[in-house]
Amino acid sequence: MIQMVASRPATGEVSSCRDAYLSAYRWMLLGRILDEKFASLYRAGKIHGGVFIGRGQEALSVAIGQSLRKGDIFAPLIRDQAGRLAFGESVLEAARTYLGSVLGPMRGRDGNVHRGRPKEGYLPMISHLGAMIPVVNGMLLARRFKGIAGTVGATCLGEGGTSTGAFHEALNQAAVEKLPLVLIIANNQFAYSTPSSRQFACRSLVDRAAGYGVEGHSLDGTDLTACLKVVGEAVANARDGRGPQLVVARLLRLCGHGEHDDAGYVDTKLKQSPVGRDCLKVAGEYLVRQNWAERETLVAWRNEATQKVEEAIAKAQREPAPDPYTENWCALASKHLSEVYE
Amino acid sequence: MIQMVASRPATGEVSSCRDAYLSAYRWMLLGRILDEKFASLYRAGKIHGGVFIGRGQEALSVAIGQSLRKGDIFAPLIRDQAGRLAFGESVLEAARTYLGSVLGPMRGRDGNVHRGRPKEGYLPMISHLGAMIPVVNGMLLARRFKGIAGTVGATCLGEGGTSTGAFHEALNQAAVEKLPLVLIIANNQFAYSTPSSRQFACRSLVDRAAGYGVEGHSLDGTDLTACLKVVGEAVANARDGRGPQLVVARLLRLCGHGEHDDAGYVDTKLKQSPVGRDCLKVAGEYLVRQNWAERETLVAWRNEATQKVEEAIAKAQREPAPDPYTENWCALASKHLSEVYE
Amino acid sequence: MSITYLEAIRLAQKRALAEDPRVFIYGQDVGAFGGAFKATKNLAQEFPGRVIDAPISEDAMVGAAIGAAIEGMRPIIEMQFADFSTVGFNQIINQAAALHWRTQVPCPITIRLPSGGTSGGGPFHSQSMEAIYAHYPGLIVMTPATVEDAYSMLLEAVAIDDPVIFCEHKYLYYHLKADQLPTEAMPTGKARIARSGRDLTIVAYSAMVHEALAVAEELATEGTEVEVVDLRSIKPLDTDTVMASVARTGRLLCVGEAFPWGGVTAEVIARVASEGFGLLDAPPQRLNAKDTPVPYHPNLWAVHRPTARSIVVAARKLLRQ
Amino acid sequence: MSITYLEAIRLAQKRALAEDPRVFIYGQDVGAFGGAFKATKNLAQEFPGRVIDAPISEDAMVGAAIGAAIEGMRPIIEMQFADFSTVGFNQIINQAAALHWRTQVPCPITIRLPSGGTSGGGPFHSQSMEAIYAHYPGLIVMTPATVEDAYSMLLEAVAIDDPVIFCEHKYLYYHLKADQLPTEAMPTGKARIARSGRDLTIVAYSAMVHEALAVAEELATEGTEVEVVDLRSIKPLDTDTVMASVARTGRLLCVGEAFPWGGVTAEVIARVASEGFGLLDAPPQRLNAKDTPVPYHPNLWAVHRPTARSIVVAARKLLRQ
Ligand SMILES: Cc1ncc(C[n+]2csc(CCOP(=O)(O)OP(=O)(O)O)c2C)c(N)n1
Ligand SMILES: Cc1ncc(C[n+]2csc(CCOP(=O)(O)OP(=O)(O)O)c2C)c(N)n1
Ligand SMILES: [Mg+2]
Ligand SMILES: [Mg+2]
Repeated sequence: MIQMVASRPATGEVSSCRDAYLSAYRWMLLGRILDEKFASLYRAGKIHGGVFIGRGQEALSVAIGQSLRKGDIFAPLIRDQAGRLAFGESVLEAARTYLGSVLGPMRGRDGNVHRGRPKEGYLPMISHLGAMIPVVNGMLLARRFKGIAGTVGATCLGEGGTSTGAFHEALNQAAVEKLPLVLIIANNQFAYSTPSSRQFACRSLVDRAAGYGVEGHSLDGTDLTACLKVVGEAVANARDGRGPQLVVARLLRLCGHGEHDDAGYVDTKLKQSPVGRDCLKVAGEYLVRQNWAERETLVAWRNEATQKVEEAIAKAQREPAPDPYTENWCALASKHLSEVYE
Repeated sequence: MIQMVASRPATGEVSSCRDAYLSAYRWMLLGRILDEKFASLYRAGKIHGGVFIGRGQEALSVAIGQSLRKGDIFAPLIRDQAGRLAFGESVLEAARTYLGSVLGPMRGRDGNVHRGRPKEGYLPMISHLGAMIPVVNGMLLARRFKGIAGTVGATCLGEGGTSTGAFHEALNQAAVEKLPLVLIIANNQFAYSTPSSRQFACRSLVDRAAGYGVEGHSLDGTDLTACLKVVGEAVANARDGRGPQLVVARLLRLCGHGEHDDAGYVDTKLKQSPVGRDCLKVAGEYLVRQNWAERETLVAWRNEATQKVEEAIAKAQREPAPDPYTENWCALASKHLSEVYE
Repeated sequence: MSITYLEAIRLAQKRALAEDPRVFIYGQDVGAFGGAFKATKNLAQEFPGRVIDAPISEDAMVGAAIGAAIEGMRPIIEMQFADFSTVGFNQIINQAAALHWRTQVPCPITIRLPSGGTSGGGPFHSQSMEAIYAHYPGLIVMTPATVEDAYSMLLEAVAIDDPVIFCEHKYLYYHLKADQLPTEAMPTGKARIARSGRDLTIVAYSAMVHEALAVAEELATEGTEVEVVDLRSIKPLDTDTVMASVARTGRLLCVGEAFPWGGVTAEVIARVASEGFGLLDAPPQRLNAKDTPVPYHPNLWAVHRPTARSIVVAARKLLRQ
Repeated sequence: MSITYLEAIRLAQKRALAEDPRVFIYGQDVGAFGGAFKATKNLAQEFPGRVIDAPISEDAMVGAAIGAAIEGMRPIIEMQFADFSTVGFNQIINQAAALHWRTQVPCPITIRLPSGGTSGGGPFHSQSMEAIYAHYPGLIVMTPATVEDAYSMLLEAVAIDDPVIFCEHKYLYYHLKADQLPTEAMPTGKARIARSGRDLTIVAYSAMVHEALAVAEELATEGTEVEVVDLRSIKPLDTDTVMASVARTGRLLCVGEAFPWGGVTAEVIARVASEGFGLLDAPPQRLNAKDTPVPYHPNLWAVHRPTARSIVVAARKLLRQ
């Protein structure tokens, strides 16, 4: 993956910037279209449980996935479809989990955004906000024990999640251990219906960095260029041994909390303000303005992505659901220690 | 109680300063002697469970107790004997709890530092660090509901306790609700045996204030003048509606974690550095230097305090221990809902 | 008029707010939004300043409720899901539950736990935590199974001077309807005979009461009369009513939706076995969820928890013994 | 040579560190200081970098252990007291316990809980939390009662591919001594007949085993032979050994130090009542701590928890039935 480390300008910088941007845009687009598909399946009653999408947060999310390398660790959250794809998740894997295919990584035992492959550094979130951060810390600690250097762990949280004790304990833990943790906060102005003013009282969450003794970064999350640059820098810093990096992005959730929520509580003024810009549109326009892509190309990419999504969904839908009678109903890895209840 | 608000100089300032200082010194002295008595009873095997004392932290602790008024809330921690006394706890009450007298406020059900009278705004700590802070918040919230203005809630924590999720959630909660909370951190360099370097990575814990959007204060906890001034200001700010105040004091625990611990892990250099000064000695010398008291007076006060302590201990020792057979063994306030197990 | 279980919870809170100025509600999104399940819909508007959005800080939420209770308030805490109460666990079991015993100051807080499984809920939005809380001294644990109980027990929870864990079942929120609100209620701690019978006692609570009733219905067509006991509260647990029922039927099947190790069903059977051994004509049996996290997929979920289908099998087996 | 229960725990950790490079220890004050109880004394010096002081962050401690386990390590977490594990509760039951079931990736972490009451310990340094953890799918819960088991079961805990809650009893730390370390051990999940008898089975675990043995001793002088079953682990719980014992004696008394609602004693009785009803000549009985927080004062504490004195009363009563 291409990294954009501002402090290390290279001769090929412009083209590498362009390449990174183009690649990021296409992941964003794919993420958006996949999310939209899940939302429409939800409305059609074809999804079990809720659907949570990342509309408006794709630029930030993709910047994370794209700044990470193979061997790095990624613990995404509910709005990270784009970042998951950029990190290496296939559309089919996402589709399988949302549609409850037994061939998905969670085999129907867990679903929707709760998916991952821990052994590949891709963690499946539990619901409790903040709870993934110390797990990433532990993986990074393990690598230190094993003498593996140069890998980074990135994880995401909403501004609401910063109010959890878990967030605090884990960020402090990473700081004390000087772990290569990149913690990305998407301040999308709301936690479900709760506005940021009821969530914290500091000017910006980036003001927390000093209190942990970690580097802080803040950025406009609607601007892909800024996302790639700042997240890329944070990842590079962590990789360079500069300890945990706290990245705080300003943006707006351009959807409901979940697809069941019409987000009627979001003020129109806020939607029309700069924070309410759609990062995908902004990025597309930038591409055209920079002459990095034609409008028609964008349309072609969209069609391509749509087709990819439709194929994966169709495939996952044909796949078998889990069968409770062949399910082993055993929570333990040590099967012989499992108890049988009749 | 006298408050020392630097920003509001008064004509009687010097004498009020002196009065405050003298009063504070005597509480410190009483706290120190009481603590020493508990320690010696512990060594003699006369105490059930552990003994935790505040040696070296009396100046900070007393400043809290003395800055509070009747009607305020105080949730002290293990090293706050001096502050408890200044807030209004009697020596007898402390003695009764440590000696397991059934006449103490906890009646033998809980003991040592776990004592208080919640209805009088004096909270009995549970052991879990950080857990008292949101309780103070809730009391302050209740007062807002009831239209009671002008009261303040103060609570204490060690630097180790700042690593708990409870600390974070509660300080953030207070900030969001703009509660008149004064949170005093005694950074005494160690949490049990763990040095601060393994506890946090920021330069000073006061750097956390900005991250919560609260006012921060830092001070030399070995200097009673600074303690009275800074804690007094923080309390006054909170009372004035300026929201939560975070106070961070530098000092050294001049004892073991508990009386079972010889604190062999504390570096001699640290003990000899300014942070290792004994606040009681410093204050006594200041008193003499200022001509606010004669050396003989200090000795007389000490003797007076010793006598007071001995009397209370003797009395508490003569009092009955709890009787398990008259104990009602009912955890509920609603006795009729209590279950009987045979 | 038709009132759902969820609406009953909303109306009970509304009445509590209206009648008692000491009551307030604190929880994530409970304010203008009306809560994730709309259990506080319109209440913030009707009672300005008394229905308060909390940050995502369950520990601090419960801690603040305790403090407010010390000062004489009667807070209701809404957990967004029961599962998130793990984060407030310490305050609940160590601060709230122990307060009265330690200090003689009561701690009248109500913690609402939207509990139990729903289709597609998955491991972290489906848990039944009643047994965890019942284990700790100092807590009352309510598990209403009907619209009427949801209403009257929540009012009672707010009135009680102790911390009450109010386990409301999400599966019942919309499914269950009643024609009107109750005007009187059974006292806390009394179980209810949900259906009389003389052949077999099924003890259940919360959503499982309805599965048990369906089983009774089915077995009635075969001439077997099942008595269904709805525990209503699991702490205190009404051993007398259970024993009286077992005295009539001689057979006990206890059903719970929680995990199988320990829990309500073990407690009920232990009580009956030790205090009413002679009443039993056959070994007492129990049925719980499987010993795995609650699965996401409906196919798995339907088999993970007890349902009329699996209960009837257990009942038939027990009737043959 | 005389080895205490505490020293056995230290030596097991020492051996685990020596034999398996994947093992490390993480907890408050476990490093140079050697832990609040000295269970890790000298280990930081002997295994540099592998015995690490943690900040006062139980949630993050457990979370980090889980992450390290995912990467193939075998962390041992020391809670300073079992009571503080409430703060790590969410990570334990929702992250560690569910990991393997959700992802098929094992989570081999060991969480040491210095458990149970000691004189003067009070409500927050005395708790027995085994039942809370045993309720959750995906955890193994060990409760060693002897020096030998403290040693061999801790080694086993580290070797097991699942999260193990290791409830070591503080009261046994210094009281209990053995001449040497065991060279072989019973497998996890097997209960032990701590003393044979034919008149009454007392099922116990952890510190209560020794109270039960004292009772057996006392009753033996009167010609009554008590069989004492030491459960060793409460999840898995060795129902077979318990049932076989009850088959011999016909009488069951189950003793635990935890709170009375639910818990190990209820689970044991529920199992025996439902699977071994016909073996019982008298109603199975149980004895637990009282239903209040654990009291500080020794006078209260001595009555709050079961002791040989109260167990013998219950045993006599049961023998008369
Ligand atoms: C500890 C915890 N409490 C409550 C919840 C329920 N919950 C799920 S998402 C959410 C809002 C999250 O807001 P934020 O962190 O800002 O992320 P966003 O949804 O805006 O991306 C809440 C309260 C939870 N998941 N975890
Ligand atoms: C949540 C929690 N974890 C662990 C402990 C055990 N413990 C008691 S005091 C202490 C050290 C406290 O250090 P600090 O907060 O700096 O206060 P100090 O003792 O230095 O005054 C620890 C770890 C506890 N009380 N609470
Ligand atoms: Mg948000
Ligand atoms: Mg300290």
